[in-house]
Amino acid sequence: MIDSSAIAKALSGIAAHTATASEELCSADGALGDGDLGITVSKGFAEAAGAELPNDVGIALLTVAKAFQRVSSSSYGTLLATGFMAAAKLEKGKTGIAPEDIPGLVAAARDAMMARGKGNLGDKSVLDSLDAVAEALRDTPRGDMIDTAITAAAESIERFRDQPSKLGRARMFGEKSVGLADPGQLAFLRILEGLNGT
Amino acid sequence: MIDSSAIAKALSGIAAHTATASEELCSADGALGDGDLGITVSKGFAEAAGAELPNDVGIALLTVAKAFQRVSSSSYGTLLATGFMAAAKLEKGKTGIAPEDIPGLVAAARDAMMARGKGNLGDKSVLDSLDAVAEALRDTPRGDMIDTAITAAAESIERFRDQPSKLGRARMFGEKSVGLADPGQLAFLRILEGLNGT
Amino acid sequence: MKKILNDPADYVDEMLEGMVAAHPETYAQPVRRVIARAAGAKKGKVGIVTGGGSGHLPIFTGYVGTGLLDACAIGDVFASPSAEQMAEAIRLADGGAGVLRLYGNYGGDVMNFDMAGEMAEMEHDIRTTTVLLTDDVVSAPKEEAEKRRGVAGMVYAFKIAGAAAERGDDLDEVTRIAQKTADACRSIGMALTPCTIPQAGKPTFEIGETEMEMGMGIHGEPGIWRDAIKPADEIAEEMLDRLLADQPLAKGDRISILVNSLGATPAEELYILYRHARKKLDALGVEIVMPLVGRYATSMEMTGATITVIKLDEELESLLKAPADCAFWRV
Amino acid sequence: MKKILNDPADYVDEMLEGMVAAHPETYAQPVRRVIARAAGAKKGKVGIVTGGGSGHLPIFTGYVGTGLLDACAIGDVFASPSAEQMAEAIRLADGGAGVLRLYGNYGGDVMNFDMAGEMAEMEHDIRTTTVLLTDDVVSAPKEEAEKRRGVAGMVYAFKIAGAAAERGDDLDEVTRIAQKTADACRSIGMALTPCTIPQAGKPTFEIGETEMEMGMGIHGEPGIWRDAIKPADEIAEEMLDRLLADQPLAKGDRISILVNSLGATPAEELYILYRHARKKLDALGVEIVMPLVGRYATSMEMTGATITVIKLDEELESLLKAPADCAFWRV
Ligand SMILES: Nc1ncnc2c1ncn2[C@@H]1O[C@H](COP(=O)(O)OP(=O)(O)O)[C@@H](O)[C@H]1O
Ligand SMILES: Nc1ncnc2c1ncn2[C@@H]1O[C@H](COP(=O)(O)OP(=O)(O)O)[C@@H](O)[C@H]1O
Ligand SMILES: [Mg+2]
Ligand SMILES: [Mg+2]
Ligand SMILES: [Mg+2]
Ligand SMILES: [Mg+2]
Repeated sequence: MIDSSAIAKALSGIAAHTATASEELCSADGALGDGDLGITVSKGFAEAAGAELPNDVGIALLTVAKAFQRVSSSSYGTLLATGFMAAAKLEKGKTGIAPEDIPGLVAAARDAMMARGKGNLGDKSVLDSLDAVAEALRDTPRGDMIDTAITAAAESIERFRDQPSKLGRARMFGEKSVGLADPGQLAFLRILEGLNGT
Repeated sequence: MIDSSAIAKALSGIAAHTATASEELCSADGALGDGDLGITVSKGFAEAAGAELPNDVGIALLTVAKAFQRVSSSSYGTLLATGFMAAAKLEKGKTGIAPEDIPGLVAAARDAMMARGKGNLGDKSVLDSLDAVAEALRDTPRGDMIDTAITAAAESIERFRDQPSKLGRARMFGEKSVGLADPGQLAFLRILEGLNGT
Repeated sequence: MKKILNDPADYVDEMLEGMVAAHPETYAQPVRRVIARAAGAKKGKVGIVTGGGSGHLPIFTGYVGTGLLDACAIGDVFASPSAEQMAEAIRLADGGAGVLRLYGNYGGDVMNFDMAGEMAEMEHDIRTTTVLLTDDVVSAPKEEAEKRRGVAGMVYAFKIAGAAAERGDDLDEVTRIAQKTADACRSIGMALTPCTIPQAGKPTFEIGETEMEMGMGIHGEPGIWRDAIKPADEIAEEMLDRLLADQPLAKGDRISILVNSLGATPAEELYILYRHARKKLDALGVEIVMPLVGRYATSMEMTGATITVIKLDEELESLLKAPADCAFWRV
Repeated sequence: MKKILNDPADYVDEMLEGMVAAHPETYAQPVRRVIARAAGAKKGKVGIVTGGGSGHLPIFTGYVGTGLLDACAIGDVFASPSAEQMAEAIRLADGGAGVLRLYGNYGGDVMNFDMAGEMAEMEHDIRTTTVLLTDDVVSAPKEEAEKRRGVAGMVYAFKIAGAAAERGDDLDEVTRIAQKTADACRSIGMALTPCTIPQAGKPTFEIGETEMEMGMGIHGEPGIWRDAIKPADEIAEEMLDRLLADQPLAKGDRISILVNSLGATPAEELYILYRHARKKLDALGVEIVMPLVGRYATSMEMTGATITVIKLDEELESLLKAPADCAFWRV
C-alpha cells in the first residue's frame, strides 16, 4: 500500500528530477510552443512536494492537484491537476493506494484530461503517454510497475515523434513538429524517472 | 550692377555646389545636431534656383527668401530666409545691386538673423561668419570681393573651432563641440564657394 | 532586455499595483491578480469576466469598467491565470444575474476557465456561460474556425457584450449578443520584431533586420510567410484581402475596423495602414463606423500591427456606440 | 528599419490623411500639413495654435479638439513646419478674439513661429501672443530656465489653456493661464533605444544593448549620464529627485503627474514607474490629482519614458479637470 508519506517521498523525488530536467523541457517546448514547460513542471512538483499531506490518500492527491493549480496554470499544469483530481476522487477515504488500483488511476486521469483538454488519443500529446502506460501496467506485477511504465512512456515518445502535433500550441507548427518529441510526453517520462529514483 | 539674371545664375551655382557638399554638411550637423543641414541648404537653394525672378532685385531677393522658407524650415533655412528678407527690404525698387552695397547687405542680414534667432556674436554660429565677411568686405575693391569673403569665412571657422558652441542644438553638446567646425559656418563657406564658381 | 522593471518576478504584481493606484476610481484588486470594478458588482446586472496572460495592456485588465467588463483574472506574462483566480473573478463579477465568461480561445485559458466555472457553480451557485473569441483567421482554416485563437476582436466583444449587460439584458441575451459579436469578428496580425518576456529575459522569437512575418500571433505564434518588409499599402491590402476572403463584404455593409499596434509600432504608422484600408473599403462601398486606431491589444514592446473587421447590424452597432469608460478607452 | 510605411517621403502626408479619415468629426486638414478642428474656428473664442515636427503623436496634431487646441502646423518628422504653414494655422484658429501660440522651445520652431506671428498680424490683422514650454529640467540649468526645451509638459499646457479658452476667457487671460501652466511644469526623460526617422533610414543615435541614458531629449538630444540599465524604482527615484530639486514640493501640495512612454515602452512598465513615484510622493504628503499614465508625447518607436510633474493651484486644477475631447484623449 502506498500511503501519504510514500506519496510525499515520491513528490520530492520528482521535484528534484524535474528541476534538473527543467531546461531540457523548456527548450523542447520552446521549439514547439512558448518554452515554459520545464518551469511549469518543476514549479508544480516543488509546490506539491512542499504541501502538508493528510492521511487520506484521496485528500492527499487533491492537495497535490490544488498545489499544481496554484503555481502553474499553463496547459500542462492544469492537465496534471485534472489528472490528480480524477485519481483523488477514486481514492477518497482510503489511507493507502493499492498497487493493483494504479492502472485504473492512470486510465482515469487520462480520461479526465481528455475531457478537460478536448484532446484525442493519437493527437501526439501527454494523453498518448498516459494511455500507453495505463495499458502496459495492466497485468504487470507490482515490482515491475515503474520499469514497465518508463519503458512504455519512452516508447510512446518514439512512436509519435515522426507524426505532426494535433493538439495545443504545437498544432500550429504542423509539419515542422515532425521529428520532434512532444514536450509533454517527454516531461511525463522525466516525471516517471523521478518517481523511480525514490 | 548685379541684376536679377545674375542673381539667378548665382543661385544655380550655389545649388550645384551645395548639392555636392550636402553629405559633408549633414555629417557635420550629425555630430552636433540632427544631421539635416546639408539637406536644408541644398534643398533651399535648389528651390530658389528654380524660382522665376522679377526684375526688381528687392522682390527677387524676397522670392528667394520665400522659396527657402517653403522647403526648409530647419533653423538654418529660416535664418537664411530672414537674411534674404532683410536684404530684400533694402534693395526694393532697384533693378540691380550696386557692389558697394554688398557689405551693408551682409551686415543687415546678420543683424536681422541675430534678432530672429536671439543669438550673439561669439556664440559660434553662422552669425560670426556673416560678421567676419561683412567686416572684411568694407573697403575691398569690387573684383576681390568674393575671394576676400571666402578667406574671411574660412578663417572664421578656424577662429571658433576650439570654442564650445553656445547656440542652437550644438549648445547641448557643450565641451564636446570643441574642436569641431560649426556646421552652419561650414555651410556658409560652401555657399560662397558656389557663388565663386559662377 | 530593454525593459523598465525591477525583479522580473514582480513585473505583473507591480504593474497591477501601479495601475490600480493610478486609477482607483476604475479598478480594484480585491484578490491578488484579480481586477474588479472599483464600485463592485452591480446588483441584478449580468457579470462579464475575462482572463488571460499579462503583457497585453489594455487587454485584459484594462477593459474592466462601466459598459465593459466586471472582473478579470490575470496571469504571468503570456501565461494563463489559475482556475482559482478565475473562480474569484467570477465571484466578484456576480451581481446575482449570472456571469458570462468571455475570453480568447487559448488551450490553457479554456481548461482553466472550464475548471473555474465548475468551481463557481459548485461553491457559490453562480450560473455561468462561455463565449470564446476565435477571430484570428490565420490560426486555423475556416472549416476548423472553432480552433482559431482569439486576438484583438476581444475589444469589440468586451464593448458590445458590456453594453448589453449594462443596459440590463439577462444572461442568455448577453451571451447571445457576445456570441454574435464573436462570430462577426475577423482579425489578422503581422510582426516586425519580438518582445521579451521579463522572466525569460530573451526575445520570444528571432527575425531578420529587414524581415516581417505575416499572420504572426500575439505571442509570436508562427504566421503564413516571412519575407522582406513590404510597403504599408501592400501589407494593408493583403491583410484585408485575407479578412474579406473569410468574411466577404458587399456594398452597403456596415463594419467597424480596428487597426491596432502590437506595442512599438507608432500611431503614425497605424494611420498609414488605416489610410489604405479605408480607400479599399470605400471602393467596395462598405461603410466604416467608429473606426479604432491605436493600442488596444498589445504584446508589450512588439513591433507590428493587427487589423480586425467586425460586420455590424443595427443591434451590434448601437451597442458598440453606447457609452463605456475605463482608463484606456472612453466612448 | 522596422517601420510600416510606403515611400519615406510620404510618411507625414499619408499619416495625416489617415488620421483625418479616421476621425473626421474631430480633425480637418484645410491646408496641407495644417490640422484644424473639423467644426472650424469658434466665433469669439480665443484660438490656440501649436506646431512642431511630426513623429510625436498624439503631440502635436492629436491634441486639436474641443477644450484643447484649435489648429496645428506640422512639419516633417522631427522638423519644424514652415512659417507659412504656421501663419495658416493661426488664420484657421482665429475666431476674432486673437490667437495664442503655445509650443515647445526649439530654435527652429521659435524662429518660424515668430515669423508666422508677424505674417498673421501683417496680412490678417490677427493679434497673437506666445507662450513657450520649457519644462525639460535637464536641458539647461535653472538659472537659464528660459533656454530649456519643451517636452511632455505641453500636454498639460494644451489641456489647461484649452479649457480656459473654451470657457470664454480673453486672449490676455488665456495667455496668463498658459504661462502659469508652463511655469508649473517640470519634465525629465530617459531612453533605452532610439527611433528611426523615415527619410534618414537609420536610428537617431546608438546605445549599447544593456545601456540606458538618463535625461535624453525626445529627439535623442544628449542627457546626463549613460550607464547600465537601472531597476525601475531607481529610475523613477532619480527622475523625481531631479524634478523636485528644480521645483520643491511640500506636504499638502497638489500636483498632477504624467508618466509617459516615448513609444515602445509598454503601459505595463509605465505603471511600474508610477507605482514607485506614487509611493515617494505619498511619503512626502503630496496629493496626486488626475495622474496620466500612457502615450501622450512620443518619439515614434523610441523605448523610454518621461515624467512630468505640474504643481497645481485651484485655478489650474479645475481647468485640468474640465471636459476635453480629441481622438487620443477624453476628459
Ligand atoms: N489540450 C490538450 N490535451 C492534452 N494535452 C495537451 C493539451 N494541450 C497541450 N497538451 C500537452 O501539454 C504540452 C504542453 O504543455 P504547456 O507547455 O504547459 O502548454 P502551453 O504552455 O502551451 O499552455 C504538450 O506538449 C502536450 O503534450
Ligand atoms: N539661433 C541661432 N542663431 C544663429 N545661428 C543659428 C542659430 N541656431 C542655429 N544656428 C546655425 O545653424 C546651424 C544649424 O542649422 P540647422 O541644422 O538648420 O539647425 P537645426 O536642424 O538644429 O534646426 C548651426 O550650426 C548654426 O550655425
Ligand atoms: Mg508551453
Ligand atoms: Mg504556457
Ligand atoms: Mg540640423
Ligand atoms: Mg533640423
